[in-house]
Amino acid sequence: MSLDRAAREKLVRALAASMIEHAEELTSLDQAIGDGDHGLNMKRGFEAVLATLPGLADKSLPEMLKSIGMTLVMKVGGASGPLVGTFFMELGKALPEAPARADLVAATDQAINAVKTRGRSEAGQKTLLDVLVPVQGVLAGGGDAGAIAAEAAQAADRTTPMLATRGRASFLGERSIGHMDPGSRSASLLISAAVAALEFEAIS
Amino acid sequence: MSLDRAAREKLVRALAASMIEHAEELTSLDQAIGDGDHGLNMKRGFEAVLATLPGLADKSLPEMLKSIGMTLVMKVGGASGPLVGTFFMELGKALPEAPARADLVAATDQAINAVKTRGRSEAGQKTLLDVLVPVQGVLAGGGDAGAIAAEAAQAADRTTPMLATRGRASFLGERSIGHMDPGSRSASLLISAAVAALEFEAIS
Amino acid sequence: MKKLINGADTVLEESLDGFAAAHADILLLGAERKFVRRRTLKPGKVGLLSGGGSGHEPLHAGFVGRGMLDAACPGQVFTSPTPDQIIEAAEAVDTGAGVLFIVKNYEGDVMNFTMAAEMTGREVASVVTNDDVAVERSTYTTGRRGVAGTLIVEKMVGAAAEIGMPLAALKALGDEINRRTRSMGVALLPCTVPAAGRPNFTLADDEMEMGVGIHGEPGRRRVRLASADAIAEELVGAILKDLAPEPGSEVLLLVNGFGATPLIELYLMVNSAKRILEGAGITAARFLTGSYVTSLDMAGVSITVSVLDGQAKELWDAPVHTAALRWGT
Amino acid sequence: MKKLINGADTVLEESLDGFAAAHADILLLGAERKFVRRRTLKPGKVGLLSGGGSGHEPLHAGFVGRGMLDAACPGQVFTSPTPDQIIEAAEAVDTGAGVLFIVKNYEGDVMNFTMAAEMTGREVASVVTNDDVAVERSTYTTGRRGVAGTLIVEKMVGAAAEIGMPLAALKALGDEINRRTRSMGVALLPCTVPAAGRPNFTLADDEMEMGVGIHGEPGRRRVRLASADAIAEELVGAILKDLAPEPGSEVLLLVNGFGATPLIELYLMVNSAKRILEGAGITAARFLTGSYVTSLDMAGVSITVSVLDGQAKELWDAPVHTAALRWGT
Ligand SMILES: Nc1ncnc2c1ncn2[C@@H]1O[C@H](COP(=O)(O)OP(=O)(O)O)[C@@H](O)[C@H]1O
Ligand SMILES: Nc1ncnc2c1ncn2[C@@H]1O[C@H](COP(=O)(O)OP(=O)(O)O)[C@@H](O)[C@H]1O
Ligand SMILES: [Mg+2]
Ligand SMILES: [Mg+2]
Ligand SMILES: [Mg+2]
Ligand SMILES: [Mg+2]
Repeated sequence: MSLDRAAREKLVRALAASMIEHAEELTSLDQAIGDGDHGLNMKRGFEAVLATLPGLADKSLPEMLKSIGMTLVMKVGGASGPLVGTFFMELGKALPEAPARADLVAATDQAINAVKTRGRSEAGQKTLLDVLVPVQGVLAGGGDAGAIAAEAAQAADRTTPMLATRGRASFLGERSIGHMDPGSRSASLLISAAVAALEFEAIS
Repeated sequence: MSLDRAAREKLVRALAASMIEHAEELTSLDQAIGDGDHGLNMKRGFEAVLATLPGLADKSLPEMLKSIGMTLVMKVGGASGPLVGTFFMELGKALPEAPARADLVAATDQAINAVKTRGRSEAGQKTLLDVLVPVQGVLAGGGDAGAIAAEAAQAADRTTPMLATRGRASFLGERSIGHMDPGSRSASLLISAAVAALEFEAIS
Repeated sequence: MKKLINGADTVLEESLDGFAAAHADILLLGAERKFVRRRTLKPGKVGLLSGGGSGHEPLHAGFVGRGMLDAACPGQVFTSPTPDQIIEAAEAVDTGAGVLFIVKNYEGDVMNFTMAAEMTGREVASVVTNDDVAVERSTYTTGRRGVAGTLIVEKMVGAAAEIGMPLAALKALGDEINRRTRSMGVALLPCTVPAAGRPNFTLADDEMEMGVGIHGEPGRRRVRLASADAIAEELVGAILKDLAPEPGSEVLLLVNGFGATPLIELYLMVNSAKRILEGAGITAARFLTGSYVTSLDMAGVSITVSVLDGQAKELWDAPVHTAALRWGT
Repeated sequence: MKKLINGADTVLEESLDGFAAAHADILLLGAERKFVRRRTLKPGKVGLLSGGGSGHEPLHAGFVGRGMLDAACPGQVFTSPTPDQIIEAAEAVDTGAGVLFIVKNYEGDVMNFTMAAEMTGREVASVVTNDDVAVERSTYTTGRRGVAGTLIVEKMVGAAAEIGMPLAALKALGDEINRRTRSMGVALLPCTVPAAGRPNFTLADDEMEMGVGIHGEPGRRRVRLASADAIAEELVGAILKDLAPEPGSEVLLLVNGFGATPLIELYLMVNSAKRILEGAGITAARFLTGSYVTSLDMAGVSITVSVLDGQAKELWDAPVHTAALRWGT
């Protein structure tokens, strides 16, 4: 897959739009089992990313991803800033300029590991890893765009009955059960936006 | 009029009962154009007066009235404590032990003047003087128990359209119009309770 | 009514007991909780005594201590203290130089302090504060209320008393500071007197009471909720109109919370008020920000502006060591 | 939402500007408002740096000053600050003896401070506070939250830094104070994040959130509103169960309001908590009462108990001169 400048800009705009449009929803999810800022955080971060356009899209894909990651780290704060930021930064570090599918599989694996290290967390704890990990599995298993987006949505849904043991929702104990994890929802939205923008089918 | 011990105790209990029973109503009136404590103040004061029974009723009428006044001054606080307390104290000072009606007229006049001095106020300012003054007029004019009680109630009602220029309600300016003055209502209640308890007709 | 209490009847005594325990190094509670007294008196100093209804904490008991008040008499909630409280407090703090009463202008307070002054044998003078410009047409009425500006009078007069100013001069000073000080407030949410159990007034979600006092009494008028800037414009505007400070004046800016308004909003109001003052050529040279003269759980803010001269600045900066205000040595 | 603001987007910056103007004698605001810094640094002293989401005022910026913090990084409301803020603040206060971060245990805070520590070239150590006993079964999870006890760590470590204690010893001291400190809170009314515009949770007129944190997050459980004594029993009980202080211990009792709870109620809680401690053979030898670690306009209270030894007492009593805490010289 090789993204030209227009495709890179389209990708950035799609990611940002998904967070800005869903900010209210993400905040509502975070009000139920967190502190009610997740939508605001992601929106602020991606607005800051948008503000680095057009220069951002002039960069190569890896450099662009690293830059997005660094902007998120420096603008989001909270738990999601370092985690989502790290994901993008590590993805940028691991991807070649024109990645094949195998490169994408390896790079997402590496980025997820970096998130785990940063968050001292694993899948199964009702965090965004509960979306990232299974979606990466589908990617590694050769799933197409539809399968990836579907898995992202379903994985986010599957966090609803989970007991949180990491993140702010863990403070609630049993009361965290029955609510979707906000970070999983935003991860799922970002993934869907990405595969749609990338016209993933075409490039895999 | 000469009140025996039983009559004196009956009078005290009637006054206290009228304040305790109407505390809620007086507080509501004070919430509208004051600070919402008039019922509590009068109730606290007359509960303290009750607590000085039975000794209180052993005293002569003048001494008993002075004692009630002093208790009110020391227990009520606010504007009503000094004013209602002064009224009772001065009444006690001015009345002989077995007052004739003329004594009562003169003593209430003196007590009202003391209230005016203490409050630096006059009738017409939407305060308890707007009950005390006209009721004293009816008393001076030879009115019977029914006329006194009726005038007390009507005088309190007449404070409703008045503009307050003294007391806490004066801070409201025009907004004080349309609400009955709480101190006028309590004065009217005390007067009605007193004439009923004294079986005023019989003693005038 | 949602309050941390055990019952409406015991709020005041329990709270006073907790207060006295927490600040035992500074003050002590008089018999029957009639007053709060500075632990160590300064012989030969004029005794400074204030008081008023409770529900305005930390006013006044929180200002008892070195450099400020010698005693404070807490009345029932929103009800002035009674003469016996004031008489006993005066007795407790009079070391021979007389006693100055600092009284907020409410008829209840004025009458009870006056009766106490009449009844005690001591040399007494009184300063009556009346800084609230929200009260209009005050000439032929009770006049203006004493509100948050009272704190400034207590602080500055307290500093002067501490360095030995005699009674008559203290009274003159207090009157002068009061004359230079104006306040106005706005309520966003009403307060609830514990014993009443329900709010004194109700406000819709988009309403506020402009020109409110500190007793949950209604204000000048009920208006639409406005921005912090618009509120500051109205409050500072009314204050400046009345105070008419010379352009170029230095002032103390007190942004006071009513009890339920958090510091983040109060400091935001400081920012707005300061800018408006600057626009009028006035410099805020001193600041005090916090919930100092409150109205139970009322939400809202008052702004106080006090014109400073060299002496006032010195008196403000002078050391103070009380439960609620502390600086200097 | 009833707030004194001009718009949700500018609350933080306007409030910080007002804060910096009001306390210009003590502190200054860094470029782009990334941090608040003590005006006069003490060369050779370890730099003490804290920070966290805003909405907890006066924590942390209100504790910047002599004897406490050198800098504080204010994040967005309820959102930890970002690494660049922390890096620049560390740079601004490092006079060569290294920098100690005091971080409340939330993953956001911990990760952002960790990234900053990784990215800055400086000698850095961190104390992570986690005093909230409301969080149960914390072993295999994120653990406990850092709440009002953080103030105590900041005060005592600040005093030790002021007299020259080196970085490693300060970290050990901070960890030790944290270990001796426990808190728990209850909310009577929720708070509203300005940008969210609606409360994080709703409570019926007869309900309260027991075991609430300081971010408007739900607590342990929702229960019927209870008396101050019953609330104090539950809070102090949970604290003592976990802290298990030796009978006869002396403690510091911090009764902390969440932002909308007036002082009259807080002192009443002091009275209740003190009595319960006494019943358990524990003496409250020091008190702090006020709204110091808040949650915007949330109503409620937290109780913190910190076991004192001679050193801790000295460090607590040592002079401090900040916007929100001041005593000594
Ligand atoms: N340790 C962790 N590992 C992985 N994800 C985490 C961790 N902690 C939090 N998260 C994710 O971050 C989300 C919350 O983000 P956000 O609300 O922006 O930050 P904060 O919790 O600091 O307010 C959670 O919903 C969860 O998915
Ligand atoms: N100067 C005054 N002269 C006469 N009556 C007054 C004066 N000021 C107040 N009052 C009366 O006192 C009443 C209020 O009493 P209360 O509520 O107990 O005291 P406060 O106003 O101090 O809260 C008013 O309704 C009015 O009738
Ligand atoms: Mg959050
Ligand atoms: Mg009243
Ligand atoms: Mg009153
Ligand atoms: Mg957050």
